[in-house]
Amino acid sequence: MINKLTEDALSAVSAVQDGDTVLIGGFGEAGNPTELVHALIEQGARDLVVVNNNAGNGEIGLARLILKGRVRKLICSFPRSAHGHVFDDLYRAGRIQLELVPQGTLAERLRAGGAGIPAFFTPTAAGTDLANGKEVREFDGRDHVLEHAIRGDVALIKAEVADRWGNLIYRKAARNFGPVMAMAAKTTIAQVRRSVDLGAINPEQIVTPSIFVNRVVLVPTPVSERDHVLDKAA
Amino acid sequence: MINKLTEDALSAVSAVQDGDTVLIGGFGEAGNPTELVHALIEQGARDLVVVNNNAGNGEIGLARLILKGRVRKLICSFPRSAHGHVFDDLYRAGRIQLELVPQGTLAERLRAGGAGIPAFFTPTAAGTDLANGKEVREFDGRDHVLEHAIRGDVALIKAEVADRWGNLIYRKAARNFGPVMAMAAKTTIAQVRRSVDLGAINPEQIVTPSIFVNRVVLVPTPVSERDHVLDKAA
Amino acid sequence: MSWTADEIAAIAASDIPEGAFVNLGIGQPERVANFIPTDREVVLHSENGILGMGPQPSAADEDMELINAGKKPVTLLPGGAFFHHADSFSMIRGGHVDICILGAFEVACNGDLANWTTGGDGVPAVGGAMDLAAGAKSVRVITLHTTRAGNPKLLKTVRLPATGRNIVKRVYTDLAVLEPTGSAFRLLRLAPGVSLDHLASFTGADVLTA
Amino acid sequence: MSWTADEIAAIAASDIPEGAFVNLGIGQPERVANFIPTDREVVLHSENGILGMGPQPSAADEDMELINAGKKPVTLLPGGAFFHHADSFSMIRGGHVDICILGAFEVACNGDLANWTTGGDGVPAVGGAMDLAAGAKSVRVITLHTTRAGNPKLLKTVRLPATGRNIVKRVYTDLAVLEPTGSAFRLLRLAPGVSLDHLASFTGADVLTA
Repeated sequence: MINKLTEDALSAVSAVQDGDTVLIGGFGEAGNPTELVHALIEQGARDLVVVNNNAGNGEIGLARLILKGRVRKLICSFPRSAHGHVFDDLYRAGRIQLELVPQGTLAERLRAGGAGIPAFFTPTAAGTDLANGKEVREFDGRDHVLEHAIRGDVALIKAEVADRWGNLIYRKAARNFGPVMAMAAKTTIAQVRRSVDLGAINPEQIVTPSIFVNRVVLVPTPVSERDHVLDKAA
Repeated sequence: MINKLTEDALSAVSAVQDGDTVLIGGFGEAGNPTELVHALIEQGARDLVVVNNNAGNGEIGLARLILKGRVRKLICSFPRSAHGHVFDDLYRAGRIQLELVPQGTLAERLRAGGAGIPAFFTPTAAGTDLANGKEVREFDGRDHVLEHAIRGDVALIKAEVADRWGNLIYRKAARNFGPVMAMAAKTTIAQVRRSVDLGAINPEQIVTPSIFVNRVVLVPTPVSERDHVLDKAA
Repeated sequence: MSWTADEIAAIAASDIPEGAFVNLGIGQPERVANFIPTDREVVLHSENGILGMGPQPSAADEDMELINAGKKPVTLLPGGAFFHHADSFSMIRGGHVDICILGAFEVACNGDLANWTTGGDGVPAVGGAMDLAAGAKSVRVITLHTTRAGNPKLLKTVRLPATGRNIVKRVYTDLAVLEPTGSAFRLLRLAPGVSLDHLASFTGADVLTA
Repeated sequence: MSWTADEIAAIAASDIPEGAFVNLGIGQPERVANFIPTDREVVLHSENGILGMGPQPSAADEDMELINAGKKPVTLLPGGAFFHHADSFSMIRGGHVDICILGAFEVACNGDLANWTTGGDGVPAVGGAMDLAAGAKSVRVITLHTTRAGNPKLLKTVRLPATGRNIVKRVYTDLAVLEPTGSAFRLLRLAPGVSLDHLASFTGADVLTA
């Protein structure tokens, strides 16, 4: 019987290797798999390349992973936040690399990675510094930049509900990068608030089908980043 | 007030021009917008380029459009069916052009058209006759073919339920090409079995958001192609 | 002597037609949402996967899984939808968003926009700005006419790294509404009490009045 | 003297591990679905947007909006999902489908497959065959060992237009189970009552027995 459900986050991330590329879901704090990232910190892998839209908040989740010196390089679109000193400090000290990618190009490169498309042309960033060194070609009289797929060794994402096959649905704007990261990784691990019986999710409504998910970790009451960060600030 | 709903299929397709590229949804008979295609026949546009996975069944819908001599060129993956003599006859007589495209490449070219991606590399068809004349490039030691986006002037698709903004949900495997064709056309017209009040479709469950839909035509009891074709054959 | 932030937002809002799909950038452009004429239905898009975004909720209804591009809590209107990031940017890059209204560090009369980095030693961040610049059918800018130091932000050519080239269709400032023409800015509307001379002296490119 | 169609299907099915995501081609490969060992959960993918495809329904329950790649009515198992065509072929092209089992006109010992056109003057049709050939992690073939005319279908090189190059991992025929090695076919299993000489004489490339 297929059963991808577990309550053991540490075992779920046990296979992450030093040097792996880890895709971490979330936009702001919506969709951040904070408990899985904390398990990864405990697990100990280092020299990681991390893909995330941002660079973490406070000293929790991704920010904590960075603070612990585990991240060699961050691929992201917006490494600034109201509560984001950790990445800033390391970046200014030259102790972490940054590959800055326009947000839509980041999403599309991940989707391409999951869809078996090694490279594609996009109008985004043509004529800007973020196209420096990249192949440019004209289509319909307009410059386009060749961008390459991103694939992860592991994806850590957060969804709302799963069944034992690993079908996922999300909640509101916490969906964001989850579905494309689930596609783009060799091993996808999702944390969810609850699990339901097989067949209980409407098959018309499944957002990430089971084929893209390897393990599901139940985290019924995930930490609120905002509350955590505001508590620290208080 | 935004209101894309109408019961008048003929008015909905009134702007189609001679020479237009028309994307027509469906796989087999699931998702075929038969009533919209019949309205297009009545409307009279000719010299059309049609994109569909197949080439029509019997003498209904797309098959009838082809039979009436309105289609200059068909872009499709599988122009054969158990009841598909119309295209066969014209093709053998040299009276219709065919661009044969692998099914996944067809779907991806349409999605690219809708997503602002003018071209992408794919491993599909590398080393085969369907890559003849196309740019080939190696990624990760493997040949890939450069494929170009398809955009339509008009898309005719079939969905199950719509609201007045044009949000769509589909039914089972009738979803198929509807969502990518809706993205890829300048004007997207959907026929649906029923309409509901704005807000009645669960926002987590909307498959084609309103931004991709221009007009919605209510067809509560669409014809069954199978019944129609079997009736004719009987 | 010039328009207030609310007045600029109201003018920009009045240019948005019924049924338009609109993306509002972080900061000053967000204010436009408050001034959409009540007799028009406009659908707001948020890059993080929302169509049909509604106004801020009361503090009690805040939900950190229903936030806008600026990570602030918002609401969803009836008819709204959620979708993932690749779909969201397909809407932007694919030319489905009718209008986006962005902030600016600099705008040039050839339509170039600079709004993603001041080029200093800070941490660079681009977010969705370049995708919106490349993909929205009509890119519009809301900005103060000058920097805090009083220097023009409307220029012949941008000096900061560009976000996009030849893309700005209209600029709303506290002094005027203008249109980049290629070699100059064409004046569409002047704030009350602002003279043409004043406008010209604080604009870093020629201003045409016809 | 050789395996029946059901016996071949059962052998191919026995090679599918628990939890695999499997796409079955039109025709003979469809039969594999009937022989998945009952103690294994296998998830069937259909290119037209279905995961978790179940068996044929009774005539009364047929639904022409729930059909397989061959356009025949099927059912959906609990845990199944519907999705659109681009997502469906992302699963295929992106390497997420563990196994696909296809029919063949010709298979070469270098792993080339020809199954989309006989190259005559008929209407060509490719469907999803090239995507599956390029994308599935393990491409397997079920075919009769020879054509109706008695000519070998397992060859040194394919003579018909190829569907994919160097992709076939295993071939199930009525005579044997074989593995393309590059320069020959390696015999994995021989049907009862079939001699090695018989197999070799109806195979258009060398057959290795170790």
